[in-house]
Amino acid sequence: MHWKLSDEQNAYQEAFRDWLAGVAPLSIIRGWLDSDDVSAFESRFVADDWAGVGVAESLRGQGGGLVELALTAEELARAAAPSATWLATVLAVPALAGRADLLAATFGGETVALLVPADVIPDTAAPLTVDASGAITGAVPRVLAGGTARRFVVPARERGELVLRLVDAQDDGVRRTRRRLLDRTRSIADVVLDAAASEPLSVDGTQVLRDAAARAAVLVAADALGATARMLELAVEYSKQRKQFGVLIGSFQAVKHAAAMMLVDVEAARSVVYFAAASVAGADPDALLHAAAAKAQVTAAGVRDADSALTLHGAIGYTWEHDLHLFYKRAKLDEQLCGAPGKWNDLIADGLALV
Amino acid sequence: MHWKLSDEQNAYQEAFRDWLAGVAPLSIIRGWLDSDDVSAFESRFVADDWAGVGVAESLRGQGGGLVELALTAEELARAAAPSATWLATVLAVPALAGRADLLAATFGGETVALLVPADVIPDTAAPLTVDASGAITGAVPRVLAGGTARRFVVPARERGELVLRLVDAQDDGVRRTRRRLLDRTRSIADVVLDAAASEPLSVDGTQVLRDAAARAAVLVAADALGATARMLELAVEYSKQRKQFGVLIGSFQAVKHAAAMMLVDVEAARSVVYFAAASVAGADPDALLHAAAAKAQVTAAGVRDADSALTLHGAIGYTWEHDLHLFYKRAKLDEQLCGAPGKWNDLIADGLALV
Amino acid sequence: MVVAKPGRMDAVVDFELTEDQQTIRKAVAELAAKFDDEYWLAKDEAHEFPTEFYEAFARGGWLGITTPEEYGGHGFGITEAALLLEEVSASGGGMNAASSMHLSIFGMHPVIVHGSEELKRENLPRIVNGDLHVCFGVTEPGAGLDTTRITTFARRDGDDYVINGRKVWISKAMESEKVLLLTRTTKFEDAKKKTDGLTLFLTDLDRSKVDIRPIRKMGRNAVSSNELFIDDLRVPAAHRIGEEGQGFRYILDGLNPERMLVAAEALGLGRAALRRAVRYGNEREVFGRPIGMNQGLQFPLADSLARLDAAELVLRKATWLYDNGKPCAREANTAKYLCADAGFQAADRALQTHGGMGYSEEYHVARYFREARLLKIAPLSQEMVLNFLGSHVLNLPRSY
Amino acid sequence: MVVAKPGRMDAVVDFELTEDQQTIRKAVAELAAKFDDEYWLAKDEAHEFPTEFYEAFARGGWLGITTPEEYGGHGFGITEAALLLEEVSASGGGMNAASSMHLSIFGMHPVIVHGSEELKRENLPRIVNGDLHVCFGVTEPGAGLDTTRITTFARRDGDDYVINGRKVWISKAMESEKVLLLTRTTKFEDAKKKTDGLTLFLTDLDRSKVDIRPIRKMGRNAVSSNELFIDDLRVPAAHRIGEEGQGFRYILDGLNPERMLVAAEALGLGRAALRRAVRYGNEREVFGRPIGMNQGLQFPLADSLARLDAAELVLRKATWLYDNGKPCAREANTAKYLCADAGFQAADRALQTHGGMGYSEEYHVARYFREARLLKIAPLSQEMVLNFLGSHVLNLPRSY
Repeated sequence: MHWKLSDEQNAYQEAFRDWLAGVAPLSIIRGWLDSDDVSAFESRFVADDWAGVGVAESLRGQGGGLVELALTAEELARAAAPSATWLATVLAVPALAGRADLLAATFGGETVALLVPADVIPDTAAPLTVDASGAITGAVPRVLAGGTARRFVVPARERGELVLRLVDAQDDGVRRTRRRLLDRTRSIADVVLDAAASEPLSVDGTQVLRDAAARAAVLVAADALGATARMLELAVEYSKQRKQFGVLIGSFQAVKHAAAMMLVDVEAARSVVYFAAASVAGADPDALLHAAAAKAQVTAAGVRDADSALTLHGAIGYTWEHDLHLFYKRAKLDEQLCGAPGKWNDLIADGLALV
Repeated sequence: MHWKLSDEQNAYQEAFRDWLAGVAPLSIIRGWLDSDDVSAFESRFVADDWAGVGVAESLRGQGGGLVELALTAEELARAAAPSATWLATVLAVPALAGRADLLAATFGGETVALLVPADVIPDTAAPLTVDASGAITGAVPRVLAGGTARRFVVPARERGELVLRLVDAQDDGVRRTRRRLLDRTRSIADVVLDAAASEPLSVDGTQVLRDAAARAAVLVAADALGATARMLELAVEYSKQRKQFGVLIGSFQAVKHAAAMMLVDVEAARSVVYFAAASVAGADPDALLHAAAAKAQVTAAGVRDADSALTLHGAIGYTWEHDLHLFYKRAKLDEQLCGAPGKWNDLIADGLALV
Repeated sequence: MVVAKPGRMDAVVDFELTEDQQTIRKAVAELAAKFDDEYWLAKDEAHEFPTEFYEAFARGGWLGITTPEEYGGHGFGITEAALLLEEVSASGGGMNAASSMHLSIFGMHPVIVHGSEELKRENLPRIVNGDLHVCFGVTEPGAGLDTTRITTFARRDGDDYVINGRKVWISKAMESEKVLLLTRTTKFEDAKKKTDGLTLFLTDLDRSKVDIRPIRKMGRNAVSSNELFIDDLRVPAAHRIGEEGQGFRYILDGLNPERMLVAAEALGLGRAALRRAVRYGNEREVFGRPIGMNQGLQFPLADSLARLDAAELVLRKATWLYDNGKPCAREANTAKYLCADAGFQAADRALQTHGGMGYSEEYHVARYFREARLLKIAPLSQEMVLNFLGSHVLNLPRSY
Repeated sequence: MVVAKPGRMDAVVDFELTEDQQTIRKAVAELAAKFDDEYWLAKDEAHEFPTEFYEAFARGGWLGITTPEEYGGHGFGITEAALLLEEVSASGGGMNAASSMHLSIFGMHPVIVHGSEELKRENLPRIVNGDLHVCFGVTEPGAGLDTTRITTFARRDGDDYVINGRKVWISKAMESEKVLLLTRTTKFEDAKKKTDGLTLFLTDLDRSKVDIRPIRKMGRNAVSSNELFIDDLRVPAAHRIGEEGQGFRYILDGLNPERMLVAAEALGLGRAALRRAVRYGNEREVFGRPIGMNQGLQFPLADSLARLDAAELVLRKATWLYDNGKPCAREANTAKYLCADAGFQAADRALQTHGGMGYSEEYHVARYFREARLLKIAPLSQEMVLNFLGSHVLNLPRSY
C-alpha cells in the first residue's frame, strides 16, 4: 500500500494552481462570466499547454492519466474556472484514436464533445440513427460545451450496432441553442442534427463510452471536491474574522462542528476520488463501482457542504458580490452533471447483488 | 380545539392568489426581475388595496391580523412575487402608531422600513446613537427594502434608553447602496446615516421591536412554506410527465419517497406557521418560542426540500429558463432572512431551560 | 376584490385544548408519575408485565376512555385517547406502559361499532375495569402489509367455526384471555374482491389450541410480542363480529386511529427522552461547567423540541379531524411519520447527550432509544407511510 | 511550466493490500466464520464471555499480531491489527467478538514501548497465548475526556504503591486477571504541567482490594463493562511502567491507534449489517416479488455501501500513515468519525430493511444496531472528534 501522490503529481498540482492564480483570479473570471464569454480563458489554457496533460501520448497528449486529470478538475473547480470545454474534450478525445489530424486540431483548441445530454451517464444516452449516406438526424438536449464545440462525437446505431461517428459542428445540418445554466462556469446547448453529414470513427464505441462514463464520474467528483475544499477554506476564513456577541463565530461550537463536518467530507472525498481515479486508470475489475461511489458520494456531500458553507456565511453569502455563490452553484451542478447520484446508486445497488 | 382557517380567510387567500395569477404571472415577474425594477408590481399591489390587509384598523389598515399576513406571505412566495417592500412595511408600520399622516402615506405607497440588517433578528440589531439635535449617524448593512424605502424607523439609543426615531430617506444625510441578492424577488441595501435628521416616534421601542421579531419569524416561515409548497407542486407535475426507461419517474420509489417527504414537511410547516401566527396574534405567553420554532424548522425544511425539488427535476432545474430556481433561491434566502435557524435555536434552547 | 378582503377577524384557528382535555392530560400525568423510571427499568429487564401500573389505570377508569358510557366507559374521542397514551408514554413508561393498555383504549372499536349487543355486554365492561386482557390477531408472516393476504382460515362447522393458521407480532398475547382474530372465511383466490371474505372474531385464546411463542426482541420487553400457531381452534358463531366476510371493512375503520395513537406514543417517548437529556445537560458538569452550556449539545436538543412540537400539531389536527368526522388519512399518516421520526431522533440525541452514560441502562435513555426505534417500523414502516402519501395524496403512479 | 508537467506516470497511489495483508484478512475471516450469528446471539443474551472464540484466536496466534516476535508475537503494524479486528467484527461477531480481544491486540503498546524487560517477559507471551486477560483502567467518572483530570491516586509506600480511586467503563474487568492502571502520583493541583504526575501500572486485579461492578447496558453484553472501586490496592514498584509521572505520555501514544481500531470494528459491523440486509432483501418476498427490487430499499443500502467504502479508504490511509511513522491524528479522527457514522447508519438501515423482523433478535440486525450505536459515543463521542478537528486541524478558536 502507498497513500500519497507522487512528487511529480504534487508538483503538477502546484504549478497548475499557480498558473490559475495568475491567469484567472476571481475578479477576472467574474468578468468573463458576466460577459458570457470564456474563450479568453480557454485559448490561454491551450496556449500554455495544459490541454494535453493527463491525455495519453498515443492521443497526442502529454502523458499521465486519470489521476492527473482529476488533479486538473479539482484545481479548476477550486478556482471556479470555466471547464466545460476541457471536460468535454478529455471525455471525447479517446474516440479520435488513430486520427492524428483531428487530435492535433483538438489540442490546437478545436473542442470536441460527446453528443450526449450533460445530465445522463454518458453511456446511457440514446444513440441517434444514421442513414445510408451517413447523414444523422436527431435532437440531443443539454450537450456539455455543445455551443462552442468544433466537432461532435455522436453515438449512433448502425445496423443494430453502436458506433461513434464524427460530425462537424459547422455542418449546415447542425443547429444549436445555448442554454444558460445557474452555474455559468459550465455551459451547455441543445443540439439538433438535421441530416448532418458524418464520418465513421474506427473505435469500439461501446468501450469508449463505457470508459467515458467512468472517467466522467471521477472527474465530476474531483470537481465537487475542489469546489467543496474551497468553500471550506472560505467558511473557515470567514469564521475567523466575523464576530458575534463580541467573539469570533468560529468559536461557537455549532459553527465549529459544521466546519469540521465539512472537513470530514473533504477528507473522505479526497481519498475516494483519487482511489477511484487510480482504480479506473488501472482498469480494476471494480473500477466502475469505485467511480460510481465517488460520483454519488462526493457530489452529494458537495451539495450538503455547500449549504453548510452558505449557512456559516450568513446573509453575506447570498450577495452577488461575495464569491461563495460561484462555488455553491458549481457544487450544485456537479451533483447532476453526468448523472445524478440516484442514477449512479443504481449501479452501486447492482454491486450489492440485490435482485 | 378548532383546526381550520375561517371561511373568510380561505376566501381571502383564494382572492389574493387569483389576483397574483392575473397581475403577476411568472413570465411578467421574470421581466421585472431581469430589469431589476419591481415598482410596477408594488404600485399595483397598493393600488388594488392589498397593502392594508392584516394591519389593524387603528393603523389605518383593513383589519385582520398576523394570520392574514401569513396567508399573504405564503401566497407571495408561491407566486415568486416581489415582497421586500411589503414585508419591510408590515414589520415597521406599528412604529407609526398614532401618526395618521405617516400611516396614510405608507398605505399610499411610501414604504417604511426598519433600519436593521435583514439577516438578524430585528430586536437584536445594535441601535444607533442620536445627538442632542436629533441627528443620527451610523451604518447599517443589508437593510430590507433599504434601497426603495421612503422612510426608515431607526432603533436608537437616547440617554441609555432604546427609542425609535423616524428618518426621511431623502434626507441629505442618508446614503444607500443597493446590494444584489441571488434571490432577486427580495432586495436589500447598505444604508449610511451621516448626521441625518430624525424625529421621535412615540411608541415603546423595545416592545415594537420585540413584536417585529416574532412577526418576522412567522412571516418568513410563511414565505418558506409558500415557496416549498410550490416547489412540491412543480416536482410532482414534472415527475408525472417526465419518463425514464419508458416509465414516468414518479413511479420510481426513490422519487415518490422524496416527494412524499416534501409533502410531510409542507404539512408540518402549515400547522406550525399558522399555529405560531395565531399564538403571536393572541399574545400567548410562549408566542416567541412558537415563532422561533416556526422560523427555525420551516425555513430549514424549505432548504432541504429545495434541494429535493432540484434533484427531482434533474438538470432541467439548473437551467435559467426553468422557473424552479426562482423558488429555490427564495427558500434559501428565507433561511437567513431575519435570523438564521441557529439564532432562533438559541431562543428555543432557552425554552428548554438548559443552563 | 374588497368583498374577499377580511374585515376585523375573530380568533382563527383555535389550538387550545378543551378544559376536559387539559384535565385528562394533567390527571394522567399525575397517575403515571407514580411509576418511575426504576419501575420500568425493572419490568423491562425482567420481561414482566406492568400489572401494578395497568391496575392503577383500570381503577382510575382510564381504560374505558373511548368506550361508550352504557358499557361503563367515558365515550371520549381519539383526541383524548391520544392525550392519554402520549402522557403515559411521556411519563417514562414509554412503549411498555402504552402497550400494556393500548388495545383496551381503542382496540375494541370494531366490537363497539359492529359487534352484537351480547358481545358488547359480555366484554366491554370487563375491558373497562381491566379484568379482561385482549390482544389483536391480525398480522401474518406471509401477508406483509396487505392484510387481505392473510391465510388463517375459519371453516364453518355447524354453529361453530374451526380456525387454523398462524399470526405474528401479536402484542400481549401471553397475557391475554381473548383475541380479536381476523380470519378468512373465503380464500383469497375465491373471493370476488380481495377485501371480501375476511371475518373477525372476538374469542377465547384457548391455550390447548393456540401455541403462543414470545419473540425475543430489542426492546419493549415488559409486554410480550408473540407468534401464534392456531390449530383447530373451535369458535362459536356468536363470537363473530358483525357479518361474515365483512371483517376487513371493520378493521379498516381502525387503521387511522391506530396510526394516530402510535404517533402519540412516539411523541410522548420523545418528550421523555428530551426531559432526561435536559436534566443531564444541566446536572453533568465537566470542569465545573454544565455540559448543557455547549451549543453543540443545545442546538440538537432545541431542534428536537421544535420537531416534537411540529409533529404534535399535526397529530392534534389529525385527531381533531377524525373526531369531527372529517377525512384524516393524510394527516394521520403524516402524524405517524413525523412523530416516529421526531421521537426517535430525540431519543437518539438524548443518548448522545449522555455520552458513555447513555449506553448504560441506568440512565433510561437507552431504553427509550430501543423503544423509539420500534415506532419507525411498527405498525407500519416510515417507507410505507411515504408510499401511501405518494400514491394517495400526491397521486403518483404505482411504484417500481 | 513544462518542467512541472508530468511525463508518462507510474502507478500513483497504490491502494492494494499487500499479500500478507490479504492473507491475514482471508485467514481471519475463515476462522471467525466458524462462530456464527447464533453463537453471538446466545453469548449476548447470556452475558457470557465468548471463551471458545477467544481461545480459537489465541490458538491461531492472532492475539500477538502486533506483539514483537521476541515475545512470541508477529510484530505487524496497526494496518494488520485493523484488518484483523475489522474481519472479526464483520463476521457477525461485532463488538462482542472485537472487545473480547481488543486489548490483547494493541493495548499492551505502552508496555512494549516503555515497560521493563522483566515486565515484558512476564506478561507479553501470556497475552499472546491468550492465557492472560488484561483490562484497561483509565476512564474515571469525574474526568470526562480530559484524562489529566483523573484522581485515582497511587501513594508511594516503600517498594510499593498504595492505590485508591474509582474507574468506570472498564471493559472486560470481570474477566481480567490484570489491569493496565493509570493513576496520579502527583495531584492535579500540585503538578507543574497538567500532563505531569500520572503514572501507569500493569498489575494484578486483586479482588479483595478492587470491587468490580458490571454496568447494565444496551448492548455488547458478552463482554462486561464495569465500575471499579479501588481500596488500598498495594502494587509493587516493579509493576510500574516506565518512569513515575510519565504515564500520560505513554497513554497518549496509544490514542490514535485506539481510534483507528475502533473505526475498523465499526466498519466491520456495518459490513455485517449490510450483508444481512442484502440477504433479507433478496430472500423476503412480498406478493411473489423480493422486496430488494424496491428502489426505496436499494438506494439507502447502496448509499451505505458507498459510505462504508469511503470510510474504509480514510481508515486505510490513517493506518498506513501511522505504520510509516507519519502524523495521522487528522486521519485517525476522521476515520473514527466516518466509520462510526457509516457503520451505525448501515445497521440502522439494515434494521429498517427487515421491517418488523428487524426488531426481533433472531435476525441479528437488532444486535448489530445496539452495538453500532456504542461506537458513536466510545471511546469518544462524534462531537469530541469534531471539536478536535475544528480546533487542531482547522485551528478554530476555543469553543463556547
